[in-house]
Amino acid sequence: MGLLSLATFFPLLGMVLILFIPKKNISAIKIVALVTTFLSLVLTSYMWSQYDYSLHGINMESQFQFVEHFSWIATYHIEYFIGVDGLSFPMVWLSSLLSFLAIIASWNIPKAQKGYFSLFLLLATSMMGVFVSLDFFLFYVFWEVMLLPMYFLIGIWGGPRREYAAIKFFLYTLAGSVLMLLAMLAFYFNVTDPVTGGHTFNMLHMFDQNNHIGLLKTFDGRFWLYIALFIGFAIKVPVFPFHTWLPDAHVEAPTAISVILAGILLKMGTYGLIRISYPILPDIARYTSYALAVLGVINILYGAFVAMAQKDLKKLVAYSSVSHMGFVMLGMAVFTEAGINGAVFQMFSHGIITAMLFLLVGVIYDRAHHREIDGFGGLAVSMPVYTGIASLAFFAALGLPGFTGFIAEAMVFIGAFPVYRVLTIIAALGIIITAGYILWMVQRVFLGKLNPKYENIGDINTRELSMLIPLGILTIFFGIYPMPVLNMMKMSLNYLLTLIP
Amino acid sequence: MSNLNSIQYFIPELFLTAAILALIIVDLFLKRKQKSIIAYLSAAASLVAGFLAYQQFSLPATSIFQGMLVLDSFAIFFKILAAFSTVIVVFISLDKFRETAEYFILLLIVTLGMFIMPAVNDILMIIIAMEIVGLISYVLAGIHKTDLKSTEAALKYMIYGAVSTGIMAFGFSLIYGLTGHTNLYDIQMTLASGHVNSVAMFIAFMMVLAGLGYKIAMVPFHFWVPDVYEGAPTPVTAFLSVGPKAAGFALFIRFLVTIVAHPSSGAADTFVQNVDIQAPFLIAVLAVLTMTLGNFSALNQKNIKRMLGYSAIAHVGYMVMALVVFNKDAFGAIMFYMIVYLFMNFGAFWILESLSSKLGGEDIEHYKGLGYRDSFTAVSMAVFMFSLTGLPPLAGFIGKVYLFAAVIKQGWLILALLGVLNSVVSLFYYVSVVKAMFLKQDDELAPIQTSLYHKIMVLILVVPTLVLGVYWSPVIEFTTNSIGLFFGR
Amino acid sequence: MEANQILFIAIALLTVLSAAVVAFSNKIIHSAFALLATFTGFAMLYVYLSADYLAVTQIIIYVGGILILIIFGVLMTHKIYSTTKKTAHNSILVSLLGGVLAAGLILFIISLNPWAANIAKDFSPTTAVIGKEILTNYLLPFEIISVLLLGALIGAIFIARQEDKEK
Amino acid sequence: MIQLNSFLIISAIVFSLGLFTVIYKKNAVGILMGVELILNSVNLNFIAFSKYVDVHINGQLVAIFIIVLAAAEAAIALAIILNIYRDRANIDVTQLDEMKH
Amino acid sequence: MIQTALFIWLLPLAAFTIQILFGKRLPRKGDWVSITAIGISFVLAISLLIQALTHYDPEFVVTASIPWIDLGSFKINMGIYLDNLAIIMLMVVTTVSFLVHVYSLGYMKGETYYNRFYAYLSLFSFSMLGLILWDNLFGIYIMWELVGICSYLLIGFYFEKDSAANAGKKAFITNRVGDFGFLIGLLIVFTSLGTFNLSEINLGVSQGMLSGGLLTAAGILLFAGAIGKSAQFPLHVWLPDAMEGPTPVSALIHAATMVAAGVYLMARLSFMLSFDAMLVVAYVGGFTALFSATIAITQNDIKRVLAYSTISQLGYMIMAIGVGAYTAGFFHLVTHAMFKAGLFLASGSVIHAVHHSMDKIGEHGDPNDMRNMGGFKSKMPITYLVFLIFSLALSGIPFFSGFLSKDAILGGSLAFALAQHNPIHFLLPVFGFLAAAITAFYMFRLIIMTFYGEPKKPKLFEHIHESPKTMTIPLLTLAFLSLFFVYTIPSINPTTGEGGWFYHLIEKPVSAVSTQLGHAVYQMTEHAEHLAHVSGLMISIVLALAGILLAFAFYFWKKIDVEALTEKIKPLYLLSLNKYYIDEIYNATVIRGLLIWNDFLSWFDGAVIDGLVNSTAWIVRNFSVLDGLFDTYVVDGLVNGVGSAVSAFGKSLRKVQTGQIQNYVLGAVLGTAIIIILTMI
Repeated sequence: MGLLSLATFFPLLGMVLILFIPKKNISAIKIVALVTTFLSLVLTSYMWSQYDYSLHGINMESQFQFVEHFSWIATYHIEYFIGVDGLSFPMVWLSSLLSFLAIIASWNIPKAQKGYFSLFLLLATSMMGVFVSLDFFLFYVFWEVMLLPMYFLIGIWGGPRREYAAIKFFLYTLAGSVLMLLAMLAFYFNVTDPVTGGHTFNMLHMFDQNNHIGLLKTFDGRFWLYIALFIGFAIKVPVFPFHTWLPDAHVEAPTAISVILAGILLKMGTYGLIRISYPILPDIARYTSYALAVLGVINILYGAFVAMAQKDLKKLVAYSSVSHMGFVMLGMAVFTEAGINGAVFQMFSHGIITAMLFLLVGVIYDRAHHREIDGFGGLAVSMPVYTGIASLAFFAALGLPGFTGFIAEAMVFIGAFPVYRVLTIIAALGIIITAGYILWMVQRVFLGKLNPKYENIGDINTRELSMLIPLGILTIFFGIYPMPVLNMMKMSLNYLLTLIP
Repeated sequence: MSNLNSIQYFIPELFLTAAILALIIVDLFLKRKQKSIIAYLSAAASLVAGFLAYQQFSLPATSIFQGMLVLDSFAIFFKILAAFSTVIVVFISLDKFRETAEYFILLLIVTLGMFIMPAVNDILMIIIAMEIVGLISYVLAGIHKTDLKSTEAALKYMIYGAVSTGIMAFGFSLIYGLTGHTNLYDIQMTLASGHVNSVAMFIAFMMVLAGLGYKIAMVPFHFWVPDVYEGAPTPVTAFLSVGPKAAGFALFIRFLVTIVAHPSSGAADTFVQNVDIQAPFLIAVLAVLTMTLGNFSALNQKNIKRMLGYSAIAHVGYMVMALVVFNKDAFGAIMFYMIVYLFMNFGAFWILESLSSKLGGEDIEHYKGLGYRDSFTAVSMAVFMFSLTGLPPLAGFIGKVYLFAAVIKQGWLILALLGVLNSVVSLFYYVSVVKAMFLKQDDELAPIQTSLYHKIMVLILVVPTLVLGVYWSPVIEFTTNSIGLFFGR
Repeated sequence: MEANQILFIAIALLTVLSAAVVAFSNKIIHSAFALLATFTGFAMLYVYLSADYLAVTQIIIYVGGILILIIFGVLMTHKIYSTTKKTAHNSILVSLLGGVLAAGLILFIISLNPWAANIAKDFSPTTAVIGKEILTNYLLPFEIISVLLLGALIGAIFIARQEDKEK
Repeated sequence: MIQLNSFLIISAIVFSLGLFTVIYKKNAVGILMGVELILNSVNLNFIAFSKYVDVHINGQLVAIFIIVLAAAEAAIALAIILNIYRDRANIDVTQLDEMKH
Repeated sequence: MIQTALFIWLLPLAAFTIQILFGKRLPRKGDWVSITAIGISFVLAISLLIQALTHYDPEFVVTASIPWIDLGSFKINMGIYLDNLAIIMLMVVTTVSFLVHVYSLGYMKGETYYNRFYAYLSLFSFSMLGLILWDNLFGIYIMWELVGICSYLLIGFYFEKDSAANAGKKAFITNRVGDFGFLIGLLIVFTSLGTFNLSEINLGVSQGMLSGGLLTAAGILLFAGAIGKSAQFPLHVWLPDAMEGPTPVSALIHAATMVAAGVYLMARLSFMLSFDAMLVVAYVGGFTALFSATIAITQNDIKRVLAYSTISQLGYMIMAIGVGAYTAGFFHLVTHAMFKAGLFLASGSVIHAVHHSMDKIGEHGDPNDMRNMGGFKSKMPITYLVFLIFSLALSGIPFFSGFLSKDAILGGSLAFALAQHNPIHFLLPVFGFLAAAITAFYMFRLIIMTFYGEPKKPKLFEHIHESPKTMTIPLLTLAFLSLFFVYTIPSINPTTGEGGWFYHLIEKPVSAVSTQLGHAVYQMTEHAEHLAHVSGLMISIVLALAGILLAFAFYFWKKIDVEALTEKIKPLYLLSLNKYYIDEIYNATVIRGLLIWNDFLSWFDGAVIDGLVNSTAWIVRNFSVLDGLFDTYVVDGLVNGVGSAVSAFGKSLRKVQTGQIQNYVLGAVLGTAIIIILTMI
């Protein structure tokens, strides 16, 4: 078993271990969860240190790193084929990091800890799996496996409307992913393996236009398959009309799960589009790019506007995710180096920032037991450290220079402007509105007269700091010097652009 | 092949018949307390029969008993499946029918019917085989003589079955009239020669479909399903939803690929229709109707058994969907799905059966908070539910993948689309059970103690559901081989 | 018109009309007796079809067996005095809808006259042939149906049996 | 010479009447009679075809078996009906609605 | 030199880092860290200036850069661009910043978040210096945003006050509106030229790779950033509110440095402004100068008067850039930085005194309100003295620095107007001169109300004391820097700075805009400048003196009854007092509209979008009912509906129920029949 498999399946191992620990032994359960996710993080970090920046990945197996390639179901040409490149590795690393932090964030889960942690570890494995899979079938399996633990994690440990939120999340994403299933099967039957001549689930073979036959030779076939895939991914992103599961799921989910949802799950949609839709159907990607850009702009503005109207802090953050994912969509719709790198960097950066935001909301919720923005006020007096970190995170979300979000957004703008001028200008309005809702929220929560109810509210504690500070450092570090990540991405993404007509 | 020579190919059935007779005799000597011996013996008998059938797997395909039956691996596959489902049903029923020896004997007779059904090669044999399964099933459905629901189910089943069989028989008589043969191959030859009126053939085909459709619970012949499934004792329902249905599918497939279509050349993957009727499109429409109706009707059910009844219709829809393409992939997919469906469906029914007395009923309501009362069972139930929905990494998903793959391969994308959308709908009701078990915590209810027997049974059913979702190569190879010989005759 | 044909028409009328009585009669016992006429009519039609053995079997099994069974059924499920009582029916028009549709479709097929061949065979006694066939070509159905009968026997007895007191 | 169609028409009519009966009668035994009519019409078809269409007499043999099946079916059906009657003192199928929707 | 510049730039960052992490635990809450850092920067800046003076080369430029983002074809290099402009700007910023740091020692003493204050100051210094030094627009934009956030943090320093929190937010968001334009401008530049580097942009523009309407658009959009940051009309609304921040902050950020960043930016970019863009710049600046001056007349809050005055003066500078009086504009930036910072600090001194006095007598009032003051001259002599010097400088009275620069601008605008063939452009000098007069008037109104006359509240007056040395020394330093000869050395001509070192070091850059018009603007203005100089000089002195006299007439000698006059022109008065209701208009339109729009969208999201999806779910869910209805009404309905036509209607209604086996049979039969019939058709 290679490093990558180890990193991916470590959490699953932890889950199996936990299943054998008696229900009462909560601390042992937690420690197993912590250790396995930590080991996974250590492994991915080690892999980063070993990462070869000169390989571009995307559509050549030799260009991927940490590849493991075995036959799984030989009769159906399903393979256990994993590997990383510049597109996936940042996400892999991010998911291992956030899994670890989320375990810390879930330390005080009130009930059914055994179930919680085992489901969480399953979730962690499936997330990593999605990002490392290079076999479409494997990808799909991981993609769907994610739904089950997510459903329970929201549904059992969530807020008051958890059942509704959980089933909504489940149904939406399932509806999307079954379309993907169809598209996947259609690809399978319309792609030949150049070596064996049979059909294949190997993504890399699908990327090679020479291997396409039948349906994939026709424009209509390609177009509708692209749409099916797109809807599958779009629901996850979530793209504008499909986004309504997100606020509900985020608001009802426990803190750690919101972190994972916003930090990793949303990225899977755009990741899938770039990883799968673009290389398989580059012409259609180009053909529909304007629509994607328009949707991106709608996401940006719509998310921001609706965020401004929210009264619930977590909902505000949730809608801000809608808005921020719009930048990813805009960036990837333009096929310029700056645009697509910006988009993927925004995925990475939003993963860090939004994780911070949800953790912060969680911190305050743990203390005040509500999230009404207007119910707070003047918290800067009673919780100075918390306020400091929160301002950092919120400024990062607002796209302030010095933080990763700024670089990503700027790159998206720079990339998009030459292609879609008017759209970019409209999208840039988003920066004003974002500043508006974030500052307004900051003012209502932290500034002004201290609400006497919260005079003696405790400031942030060490455990909470320990999960926020690494993220804060990351967002500042990569905000000042993004090249370690960008170097990785640019090889792959610039290469990807050459595949798009 | 002459009758005498055929006997060597008929050993499993002969064994079963002998076992039935032996059990009837043994039953006479048993005291009431000892009646459960019959159960074990019947399980053993069907197990042995299944094993004997498996022994025949490598035999070349032959037609036996003067063309009344054929012996090919396709038939053997379904025989094994039938034997296996009987074994499981015996264990599911063990508690409830401990003292009712007749039940197990009847079960074995149905098993015999199910052994014959996939192998038939003559109109008469079709009718007889279906009647064996049918008639005895009526009795099984009504075996709770004092239960109003059970007897009502039996009567409804009986009336519906009798009429359907009657219509089917009439359809067969027309086919006989159209071709002058009762042997399926002869019919095929005549049809393929192309002198048969397609309109008349189509109407006859539809009449036959009434009987076959009733057996597999396809719209619009599904009406009996919810009532009978709800009314019949749970083990019987479980049995009806798997065993006879699988045999029905085998029969349906054989009917389609001999009477409606024939292999285009030798052992080819593709089939040419014998008569110019719009069978694929018709089947597609019926499949969509079947799954949609099944799913949508299941949505608001409060009784899990009835819900599973409706959902069984939906699953038939998925399987019928694959039939539109008339090829190896489709039949392989259906066979694979049958295996998967056997595990997950029996699993769900077993939990339903073994917990109904402890929980006080079979409504979703009763399952509230089960996850906190008996987490092992609840998790297993969740696994079955999700597998039935078709989520990876569970067996149901793989099953569906094959079904959808079969139709997508031939370009029936819209059909597949409707299929997958249906499985999204199905999530809603399957998950409602899960929701009740896990999302509704009720601290007042005490934990449930379940027997070791219960746990082992669950384990036996849940492990394949999980494992087949991750590694299914041997099974798919088995099914593919089974088809290979079917066409290689 | 030959006498043969006239007789045939008479038999056909008997069969159809008695079947109609079975269907439309308000009293279940009338239906039962009309059924007797129908069965007999069928037996006579079989004679016209040179199926002598079948005609006899029809009389013996249907009239002698099944019909008796049905009449038993009628009697056992109705108190004696109420056998003549009118039985309730479903809506006749709707029921007719089903019947007429079926009739229409089948008559449509018949009107197409698509049958394989038209080789009216001469009469020859069939009993020996049937006997031979049953023990050769039809041996398997013959054996299988015996199992079926056995099963039906067990089942019917099990269902119809009065439950033991202790249960 | 009597035509094949004459038999077929009789059979068709009886079949339809049988179907009608099944739907029309509320009495379970009445429904059973309808089923018998259907089976008889099937038999007539088989036998007619066996005379006019088939070189063998396969139709007649099928008919024999169908008669046997009909007998078995009648036996079981009556057993079930009897059982229902015992439970409810009534064999009106329209009143069997313990389960619906 | 690059290294020196880097040190100047990065020292405050180091101070900030130390302060924010450990500030609380350091002795004296770490104020010395920040002061030391900025002090060293200040000294280094002096050394740079000395080097510049010794070189005495107007063309002096050094640059150095390193790659920052490199994506193949998309590259951004970050580096330092050091020329005379930057060196002088560094000097200004470090000077004011250092003095404000020192001043705050006294002013901010005892504040709860003392360390945080210094941390923010350091961060601000860092960002501002970066803005000056960076060699590319992207870097400037980054720092632009950072100074914005510092401004936000410092305005909202007293965050417990709602007004302060509001003001901070308002400042940031208003600035963001300008930044939006800035960003688009940046994008246009980058799209056309593929670079953010200033010299490369210059090269690109002169090669005509960016020209015509797009160039104008780029110029105007970049100017939009300046409009926001330099508080030009219509985005000026944030600056007066920004006075909620501590007074040293107002002096540093909202008078001397950050607000001047817009001017600095325009100066930096003047090479790429097309003629149309310059016209826009000039008019916005000119209008703002007059417009806000008229508001300043009626304000009673001492800091607000200064704030509007700042806006007005910034308008001047912007106008100067617009009319091509580049050097004059930048000159005014420098002089204005000194005396306006001085004015704020001096007013801070007054406020400080009033505040303490109020504390003593236990009164809770607005320490900024001039109506409570009067006669402070005797109590606070130093403050009074410096205040007077600053005011004279601001009013443009000879022998003070303001005169030199303001006069140059007025002359420049006049020259511009003279050079143009369109008489309408005389509006610009008219704006300028009127504003100059009004400036003198309101400044002396302020002085009179504060320092002359009888104390309005004697009790309060009793406790007024001169401020501590940490505050007065910076004031005196700034006062010194407001004297004319500081800028004219080696010449000592009090009427013009043209002979001085400043004019020598700063030369108008050659426009890179290649159109005929672009060059023409410069040349003609240059030519007209001499012509306009003398007349401009005379008019401005006269007007300034007139303004001062009028102020004395109104408020000191009371020759004219202010109240009566006010009554007479009430509408005008109110208009001015309420700042032309601009805030109210924004509130009523933009903000309210936005909030309503948001609420609408939020509702839309919940009700329509979600509803749409949910309603499909509803339909799906109810399809089962539909399915039931199908059973009930279609299947059974066929059964009973037809039947009811014949038999009794009521009876059949009861039959409307499923669970009827015969309906099932019929359903199957009908189903089959329908399929057959449909297929055959």
